[in-house]
Amino acid sequence: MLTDNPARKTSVSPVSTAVTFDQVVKRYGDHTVLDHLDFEVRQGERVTLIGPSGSGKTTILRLLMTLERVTEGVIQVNGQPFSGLPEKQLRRARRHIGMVFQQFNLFPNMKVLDNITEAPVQVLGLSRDEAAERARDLLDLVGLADKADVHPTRLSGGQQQRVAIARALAMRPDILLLDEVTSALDPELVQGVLDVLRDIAQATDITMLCVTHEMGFARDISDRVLMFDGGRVIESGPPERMFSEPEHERTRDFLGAVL
Amino acid sequence: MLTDNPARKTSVSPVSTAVTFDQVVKRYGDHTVLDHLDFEVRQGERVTLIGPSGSGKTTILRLLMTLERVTEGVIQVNGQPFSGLPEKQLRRARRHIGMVFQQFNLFPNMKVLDNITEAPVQVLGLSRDEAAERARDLLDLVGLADKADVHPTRLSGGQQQRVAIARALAMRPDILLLDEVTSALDPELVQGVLDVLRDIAQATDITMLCVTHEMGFARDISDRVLMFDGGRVIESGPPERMFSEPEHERTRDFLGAVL
Amino acid sequence: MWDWHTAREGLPLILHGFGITLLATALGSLVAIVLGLVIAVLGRAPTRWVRLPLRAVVEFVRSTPVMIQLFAVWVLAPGLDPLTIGIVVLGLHYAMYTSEVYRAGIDAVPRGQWEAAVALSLPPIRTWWGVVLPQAVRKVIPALGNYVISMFKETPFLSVITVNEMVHEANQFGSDNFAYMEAFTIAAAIFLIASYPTSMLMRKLEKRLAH
Amino acid sequence: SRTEVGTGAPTGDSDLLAKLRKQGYVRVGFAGEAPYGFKDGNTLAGEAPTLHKEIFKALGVPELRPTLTDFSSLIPGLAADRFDVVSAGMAITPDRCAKVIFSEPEFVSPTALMVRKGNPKQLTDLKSAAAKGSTVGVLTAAVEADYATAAGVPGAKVRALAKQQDGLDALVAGRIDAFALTSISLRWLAKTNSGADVQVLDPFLPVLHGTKQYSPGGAVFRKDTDSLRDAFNTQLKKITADPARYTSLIGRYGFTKAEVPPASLRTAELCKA
Amino acid sequence: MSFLTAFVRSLPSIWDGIQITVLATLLGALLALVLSFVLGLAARSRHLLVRGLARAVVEFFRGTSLYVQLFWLFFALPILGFKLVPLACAVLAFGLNYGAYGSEVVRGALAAVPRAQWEATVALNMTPWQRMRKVILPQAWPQMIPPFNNLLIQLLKSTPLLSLITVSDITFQMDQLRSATGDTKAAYLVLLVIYFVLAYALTLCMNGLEALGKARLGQGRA
Ligand SMILES: Nc1ncnc2c1ncn2[C@@H]1O[C@H](COP(=O)(O)OP(=O)(O)OP(=O)(O)O)[C@@H](O)[C@H]1O
Ligand SMILES: Nc1ncnc2c1ncn2[C@@H]1O[C@H](COP(=O)(O)OP(=O)(O)OP(=O)(O)O)[C@@H](O)[C@H]1O
Ligand SMILES: [Mg+2]
Ligand SMILES: [Mg+2]
Repeated sequence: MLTDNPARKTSVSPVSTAVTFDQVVKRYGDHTVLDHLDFEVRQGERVTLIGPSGSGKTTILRLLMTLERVTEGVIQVNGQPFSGLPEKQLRRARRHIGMVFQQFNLFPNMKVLDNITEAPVQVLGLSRDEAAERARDLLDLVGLADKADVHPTRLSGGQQQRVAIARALAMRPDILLLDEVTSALDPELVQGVLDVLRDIAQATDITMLCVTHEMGFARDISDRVLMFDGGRVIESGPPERMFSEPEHERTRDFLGAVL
Repeated sequence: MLTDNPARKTSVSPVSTAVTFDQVVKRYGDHTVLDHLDFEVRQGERVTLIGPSGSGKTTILRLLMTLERVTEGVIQVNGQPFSGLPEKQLRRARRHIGMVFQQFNLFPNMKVLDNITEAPVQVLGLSRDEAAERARDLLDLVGLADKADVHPTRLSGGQQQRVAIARALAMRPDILLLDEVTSALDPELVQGVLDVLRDIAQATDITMLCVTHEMGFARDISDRVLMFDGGRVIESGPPERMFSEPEHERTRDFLGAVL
Repeated sequence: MWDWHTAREGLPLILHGFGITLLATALGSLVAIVLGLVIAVLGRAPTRWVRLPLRAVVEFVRSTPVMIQLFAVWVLAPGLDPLTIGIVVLGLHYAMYTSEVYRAGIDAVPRGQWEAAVALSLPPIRTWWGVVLPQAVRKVIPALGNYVISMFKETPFLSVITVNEMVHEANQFGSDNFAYMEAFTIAAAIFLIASYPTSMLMRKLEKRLAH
Repeated sequence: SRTEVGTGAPTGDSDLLAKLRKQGYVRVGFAGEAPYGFKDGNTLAGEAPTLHKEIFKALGVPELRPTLTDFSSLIPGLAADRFDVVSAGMAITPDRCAKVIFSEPEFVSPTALMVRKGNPKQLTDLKSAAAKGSTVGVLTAAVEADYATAAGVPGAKVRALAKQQDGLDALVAGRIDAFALTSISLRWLAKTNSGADVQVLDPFLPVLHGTKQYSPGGAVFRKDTDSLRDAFNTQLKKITADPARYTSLIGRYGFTKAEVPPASLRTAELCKA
Repeated sequence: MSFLTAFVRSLPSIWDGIQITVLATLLGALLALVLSFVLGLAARSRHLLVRGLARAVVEFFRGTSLYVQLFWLFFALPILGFKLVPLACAVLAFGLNYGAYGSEVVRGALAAVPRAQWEATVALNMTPWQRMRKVILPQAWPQMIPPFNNLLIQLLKSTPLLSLITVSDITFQMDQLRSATGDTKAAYLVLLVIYFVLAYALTLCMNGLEALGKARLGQGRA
């Protein structure tokens, strides 16, 4: 499971930043979740966020997806400021980002194919046929070519999650956000989803931000691991180093409990 | 994590059976979930049920808890037939069994202490004071002595699950059913719950039937592991043997994916 | 006490009134079902300059008798045909109830669905029309049915504005022939016969949509 | 709540008057319609209650216990033994006679039309309204609907209204062109609405089944209480035979010598279909 | 007569009317509440007979209009030999009619309590009555309140039907005032305000109850 992918790693020469968090603060009421957070993700980089429950990992992804508003500070995406934009420009900016949710959040009122084609047709203005073709390719990629005309409620959790990944990819985002995409799945189904993600990581240059508890997966695909606690990054580095010789005691404790 | 508990294992001399499944069939419509299932659990024994998703593990526990009715066959508890009883006798028979659910199922309309005392007061007829005393002891045992007067919704998942265990134990059951009690929890919280269960296993002679995907835990506390597939037990044995040299190919595949 | 002959005589008249009752209910329901949805959606408007006045209107209209509302419009808008007024006012009044029903349905659409729509950059119209409403409306159809039935039975108020609906006809027939018992029993039976299939249908729907 | 089993069957005993004397009151139903029977502040007022009070006093029943109800509920309420007599100046018609019994006429009341001021449609009576295609308002379950139909007003042009005031409001709002009711009621209505742009036309006698309708009104009794009715009639006659006394009693409600029923007008005749 | 003088003069009757309206509303609502639970629970019974009976009662009283029911209770029942005082008729009719609607609310709210809660009570071996009283009802209760509120307001607004059966409610009293003065606008405006105040007071009470119930479930502000 720990096969590395040297081919991809050497081919990437990250020049520009995809995501910048600049002194970002996020508070709910008087509870500070993110406390002057700083970090960068380069284009094409694969970053995994780890940390104890409640440390704000999901919050980071939700801020990026503009599902929440920052309290202070600035988020930049592809060099453009991203926070505090009016709704219309936000919608344009958001197109670069795709997100896959822990609970899949497929639209139960649409068949699998329509789930995938909906946004390309409505947002990118693709024709139905074009969108369907693209969707079928993606379903092929995630191994569900035969499920195009099924309702999502008829699929297993693992299958639903793979459709959700295809749906996010259909928008051809530059940046893909993944929030514990396997933690709602039965243990046996986890592997299929991780395999799909690994394939995508290998086949494309997409920037990935993953929150996960699957340390094997983190080790496997990520260029860098960020450890969060108390609303800040307390440690970061390539997975090999982080998992073998964590510097902080908190990181050590955390990895001890999870690994 | 794999510290065994030789003390307990030798001290037990199981003589009589706690649970017997005799040719039990369970069908939903024309979908057969359990297919002439046979197995026994001795008093004081700790048995872990493993198997792929949908193989019927939960169904077995639900049949025992009389949340479902058997289609054919007989279940015996402590030598008494248990299936097909009228509600009143069923209630008497059910007293021997406690169950902890994957989703905790605490009562949101009661504080933690009341969650634990309610059934002893209502069902066993204990006085409120007696029940509260017993509940506080149990909260102590699960490490939540300070949460007695809190609403369950204010607790973390791991804390909720520990309250649920205390609630089940407050009824002093002979047999405790545990259905994937850690799979709804954050990875860091899993350990606390497993520790509590291990303590209970060591401190009491209670018969335990666990469904779990935590193979470490299965190995750790169980006397015997049953592997289910296709509605039947396809393999069973002590955890050491099952995990190191499974006989069936299906078991090998399954353990390969999960371990 | 009960005179079959009188009953037979009254039936055609009362049935004629029933036609009007049915028409008023059908069109009134349409108004209530559509307008209720609009109100519920506007109730989620981002600015409170829409939300608060809307809330006040809903609360006021819901809290005051439909009879007075009917009468007020009838007197203030003499150009309008009474049946039209009846349909619009009844529909409007019930839209306040149905908007609450829709609101509950919309609230019940999981947050994750909204967030998925945002993550896919779907425009608001599409989010409502393609994602949220199909799910919300499904859930509330049985509850809406209740209000259709209850509107059906509030059509007697239309007689205040000279619409000769069924109960009015029954009343008229009853007083003309002093056969109140027959007249009202017939009316009751017609109500029952008409609303029972509706409520059966609603149960069926409820079961079908529940899973 | 109180359930009296078995008392529902109307107490048709001839002892009703004796019973009323003994209990000292009689239950009267009224519809709150001025000037026939209505509440003025907290006292029962109007033509019928005033006459009835006088009559029942003479019969040895000092008190009227009023029950206010919808006009259309008066006869059903009487039948259901909710009261002993209806004091609403109810018009005596054959249809009603089939269900209840009436006293001799207490008054006659020719019909009139209320129209908008200036009488823009130049109406005089129901026939003219029919001829001009005017819309006529009547009260629900009142006799004027039949008069209008008989005069040739098509059913679609007859609008049933729940209350007198509804009629006036409908007229002002232009919903109807004329409001048909007894001249007495209309005069009273115009009086209470002194600011409204309406006028009451001269009364006329509508024709129904070929006969002129005086629209006499009287007290109403349950079918099998004839003896009470007869006793009532004896006292009523003493008043109607004395126009001075009649007008002194109810003149302030708009009842003049013209409303005193002619002695020739008998309920028994009026009830013949 | 000016509206204001007449209004002041008839204040006692108006006050009577308000009392009648409030009394009929509260008593009717009380009976409706009891019936809602009886019928709502019966509709979930395991016995076909109980279920069928509850269903029939609900369909009947939901299916016929309140107007007609009142008429029957008041005018037809005495002919059959049962005579109820008018207010009792009103309370009975309101109770039966709105109880039938309310039972659907109860049924729905009970069904909406997660099945898992019911299973937990079985695992703790509670009796059906204990399950219902201690666990299921307290959780279903907050859900029932908004629809109950709708029904309560509808009930309040049905009270004008009382004038049909000789009970003089507030609408009837204001109608008298309207006839006496000919001032429809003023009379109906006052009436609108009275109904709004009454209905809004009910709404505030129900909101309070809902908040209370939710706080007990650990939702909302504790
Ligand atoms: N809408 C909200 N209102 C108030 N507090 C919130 C809200 N959303 C999140 N929080 C709080 O913010 C903190 C961070 O939450 P977040 O979901 O980002 O954590 P996480 O690192 O993703 O944890 P987990 O591993 O459990 O998913 C938590 O303490 C949470 O309680
Ligand atoms: N109420 C029901 N109606 C129909 N089928 C059911 C019902 N409950 C369970 N099943 C089916 O019975 C089979 C066994 O379910 P069960 O929950 O016992 O599996 P499991 O072994 O516990 O799986 P998991 O590991 O996913 O919890 C599944 O195929 C499931 O779809
Ligand atoms: Mg998270
Ligand atoms: Mg299971």
